[in-house]
Amino acid sequence: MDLLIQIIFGLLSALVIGAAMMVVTVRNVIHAALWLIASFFGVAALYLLLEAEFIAVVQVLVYVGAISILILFAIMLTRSNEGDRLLTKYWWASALIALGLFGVAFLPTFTGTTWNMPQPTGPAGTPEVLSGVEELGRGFVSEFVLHFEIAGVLLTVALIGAIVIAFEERSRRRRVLTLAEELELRKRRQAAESVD
Amino acid sequence: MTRAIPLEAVLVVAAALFCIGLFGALSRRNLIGVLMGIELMLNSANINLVAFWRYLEPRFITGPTFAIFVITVAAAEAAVGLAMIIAIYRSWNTVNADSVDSLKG
Amino acid sequence: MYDVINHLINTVFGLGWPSWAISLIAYLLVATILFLVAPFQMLFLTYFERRAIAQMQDRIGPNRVGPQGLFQPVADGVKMFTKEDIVPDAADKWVHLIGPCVVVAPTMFMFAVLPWGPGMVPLDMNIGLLFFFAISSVSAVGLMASGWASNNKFALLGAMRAVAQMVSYEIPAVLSLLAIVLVTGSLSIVDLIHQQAGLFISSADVPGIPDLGLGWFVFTPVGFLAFIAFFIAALAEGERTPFDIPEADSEIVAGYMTEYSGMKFGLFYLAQYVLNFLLCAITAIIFFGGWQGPGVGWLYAQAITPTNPDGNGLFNVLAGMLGVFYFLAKTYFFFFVMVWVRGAYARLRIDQLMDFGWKFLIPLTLVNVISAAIWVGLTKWGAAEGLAFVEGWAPLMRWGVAFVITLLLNIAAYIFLARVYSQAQDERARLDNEVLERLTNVA
Amino acid sequence: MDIQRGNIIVMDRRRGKLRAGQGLLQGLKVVWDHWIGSFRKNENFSQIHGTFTIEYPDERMKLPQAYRNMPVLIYDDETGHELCTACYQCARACPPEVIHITQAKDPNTGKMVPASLEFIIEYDACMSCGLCAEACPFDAIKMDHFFELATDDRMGLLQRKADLNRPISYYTTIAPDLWDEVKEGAMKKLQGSIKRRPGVIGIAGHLSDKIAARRRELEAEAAAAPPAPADAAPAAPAGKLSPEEKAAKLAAMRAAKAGGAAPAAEAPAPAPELSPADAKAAKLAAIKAANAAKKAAEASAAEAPAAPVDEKAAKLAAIRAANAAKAAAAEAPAAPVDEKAAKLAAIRAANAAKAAAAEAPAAPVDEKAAKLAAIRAANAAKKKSE
Repeated sequence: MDLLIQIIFGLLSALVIGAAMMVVTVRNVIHAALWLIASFFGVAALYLLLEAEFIAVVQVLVYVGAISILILFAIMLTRSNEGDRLLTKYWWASALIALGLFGVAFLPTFTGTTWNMPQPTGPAGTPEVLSGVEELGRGFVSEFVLHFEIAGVLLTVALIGAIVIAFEERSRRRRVLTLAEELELRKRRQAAESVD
Repeated sequence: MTRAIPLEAVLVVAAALFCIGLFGALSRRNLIGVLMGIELMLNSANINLVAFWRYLEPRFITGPTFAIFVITVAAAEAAVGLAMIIAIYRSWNTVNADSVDSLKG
Repeated sequence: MYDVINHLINTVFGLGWPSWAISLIAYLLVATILFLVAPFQMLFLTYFERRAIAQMQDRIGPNRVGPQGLFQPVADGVKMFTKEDIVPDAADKWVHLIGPCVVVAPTMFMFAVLPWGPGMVPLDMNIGLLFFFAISSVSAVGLMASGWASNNKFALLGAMRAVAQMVSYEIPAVLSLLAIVLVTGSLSIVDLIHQQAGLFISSADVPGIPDLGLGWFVFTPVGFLAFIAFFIAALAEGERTPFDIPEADSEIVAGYMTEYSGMKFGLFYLAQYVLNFLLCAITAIIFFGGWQGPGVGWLYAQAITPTNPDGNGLFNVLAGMLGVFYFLAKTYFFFFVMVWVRGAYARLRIDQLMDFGWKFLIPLTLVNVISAAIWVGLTKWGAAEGLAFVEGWAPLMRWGVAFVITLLLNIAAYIFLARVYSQAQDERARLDNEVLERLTNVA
Repeated sequence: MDIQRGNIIVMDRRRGKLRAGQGLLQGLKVVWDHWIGSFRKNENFSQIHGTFTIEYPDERMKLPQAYRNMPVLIYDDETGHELCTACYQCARACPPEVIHITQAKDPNTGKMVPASLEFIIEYDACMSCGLCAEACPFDAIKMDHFFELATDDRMGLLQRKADLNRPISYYTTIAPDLWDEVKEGAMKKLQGSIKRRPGVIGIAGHLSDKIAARRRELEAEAAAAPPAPADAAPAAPAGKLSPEEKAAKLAAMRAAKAGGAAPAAEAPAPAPELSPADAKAAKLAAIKAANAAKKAAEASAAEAPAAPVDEKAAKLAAIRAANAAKAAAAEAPAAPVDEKAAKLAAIRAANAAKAAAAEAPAAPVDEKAAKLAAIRAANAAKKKSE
């Protein structure tokens, strides 16, 4: 059974890492967005493997269902010319930084630091008590009620902010006038010019 | 699950994802590419949260709670970020990170 | 399913496979059954729709291919298979191929949590309902990808409209279900159905009620309003008639499906009808008690006799069959309502559609969540949760008070919102004229 | 043909305060009633409810009489003569000019005969406008109701006279009212054109050889039969029947015919050896038989449009017998007043026939002229008697 789980974990991490690499390297932005969605799915599957069902489903709902569509919409609204080079001038510098960071993170984990794993208390067979959705809900309205409210406020602020930034004024946008209105407009302008 | 896969493996995957996200955010020319990089970094943070919760403290729900908070923040950030990108596009007519360099307008 | 196969392999053949292998086989078997059931449902539904809509328009509908036209969907399917699959050369091939797959795959996933009968649920997740709606939002990505990949302005616009519609109508759908989840207290679909036993009053509220399997949520004011909001949102989600902007022939050729032909077009068609079936099924399950019905509970009770607590086979099978019959009857009735609506209503403009969704449906469902909270407070809470005055009442009394209060609240909300919404329409028209006048300074 | 209007469902749009919701339910109710009402057949299309689909190949719609699809030529059932006299009016009137006619010629004299030798309509170009039918002075070309014209080759749509001919009985079935309006004029003109058509020219293609054979048979019998006893007139030249002989022979035929009530299909068995003594009774029977035959001819035309050919020849012979009998009756002494007028006309006709016979002694032609004269006389008599 462990072998099966390891194989699945290997596949999933390969999917996640591979998709992430493609997101960064592929030229066409739309393809990058689709690879991003693939990596989100991989992460959601990883959560399922870590038996955090609720987080996995929320991940699918929020990331794949909403954020990726938002990104696709944004890409389509800002069709820039494809010609620009994929990476900025100093891309190798950022590559160095990233590798360095990975090394820093990678080394201590493998020098054998011991984590205070809780020894399985009950007899071998008993499933550990996992805090599922119910505890989560209860936690939101008891210990974390402040954080919950702040998150709510944050979301509304973000909502309103996004609309204000991206929304043009109504009146400035030139309405498509019907023919009658056009004629009317032209007549008025001539009247105005002839007067002054 | 905890027996089969050591915690370190999951952390390594999360770290790798984070670094790739960082590289993407720093080096991609298209603004939306930068945003995608940021999303990847947030995702890797989430993996860490859930991994630590699953391996170390499965009984307390602090891990998943914060994971959900991170998801909400990421959603809000993506919304505002894209709104800004569209606003920039509408005024400068480009999404090229390099050319958006003046603070005027 | 797991124990059936386990019994088959370990005891009958005595192979002694590990449990994970058996559960793997069990899930594979169930998955294949579902993958067969979905297309057959689609075939039947297309035939059912064409005959029903024809009958409503005083004509007969397909009756030439096979007895009474029963093989017409098969003929359509064969046509879909044999049609040449054209990919526009300027489109990027891969995304063009992935588009339909990403649209169809989630609809198949959604079958995983759908209970067909008592005990017949492929995967009883304790967050079944949330999983159902999370997966359904994924198909929007597929729409967007296929709209973009066909490299055709109309397809792109159609895709944007379709995705905007699906995303914006997911909110009222999820909110209306939130009200029901509040009342039942659990996200799992199977628990949802178990709570709908009883006679017009769910036995969860008043334990003494004789269990005729009619304690549906739709008989409570909260449930009824949620049902109306959910069904309208389902119509929008499944792109049915008042909201079928994406494939409206008059406006944007065939929406995101313009550049598709042959099997890929068939996939879109399959996804649409399977999604419609699932939405009707979910409506039937949540508001009309899925496989609950007079007789199912009774048959189950017969099965569980003191001698064998888990019930002998025959009664279980009978209860199961009756349950599946009820479930399918309700689902097909709702699909008939969808066809009926298609026969009755005209198509909404994209801005009217968005207006209706955001300005009428979402406020309505939010109010419904409040009334659901009141319902839970009155029927389930006691002194511990701070509602001391409710403590002494009998369950029926509490149910009655809750019923009246929520009914008044819902009706008031509906009337207020309907008036505000209709005023908004006139207001909007007046605003347009005013802007126009200012522009042409005619006034 | 009036179309009754069904009851229109009046939707009262209450402009009540709460508009949202009621309108939607009202819409659903309307469709529900309609759906329920649609489960029975909708006979006349002015009703609102009921399924009106007509599953075409099995059920067919009744086409209105004035429905026109492709022009066809008409020929008279009784005489087999086509009404068309090749006057080219239709060819001139046809917008796409798809009608091509060649006029028939009298083989002996080379003169033009009022009949068409070949009549071609290109059905693939014809637009069924009906201008030819309107233009035709002889009502020879009429618009048909036949629309299943699919063929696998183009030439299939080039219709020659053989494909175009339809009997009058067929046309009266598809458009009875239209034919009644034009019948008298058409038949009168037909008689006129028949007179000016020698031999078998102008007879519908498939009938011409039969009628010619029939005529030859008749002459052969008349020649082979022993000269009629006692008051038989001196032996007429070969093939030329004296009126008495003719009368006797034909009377015999009528008697045999009168024996068979309906227009029996078997050929009339000529019994020339009937004794002259009861010639008078035979003559009366002949008149009654002739009328019966004519009425039967019209009736049978209605029922069985394409009557078998020999039965048609029998009718021809019956008519000729009637005319001859009338001529013979002219000599009989006692007759009612209109009878006397008919006899006078018959006598004049007989003299004209004899005069015509005297001028042109040439063999078969004058005998035909005599017959024509006899027919003309009979018509004149009939007109007077009505």
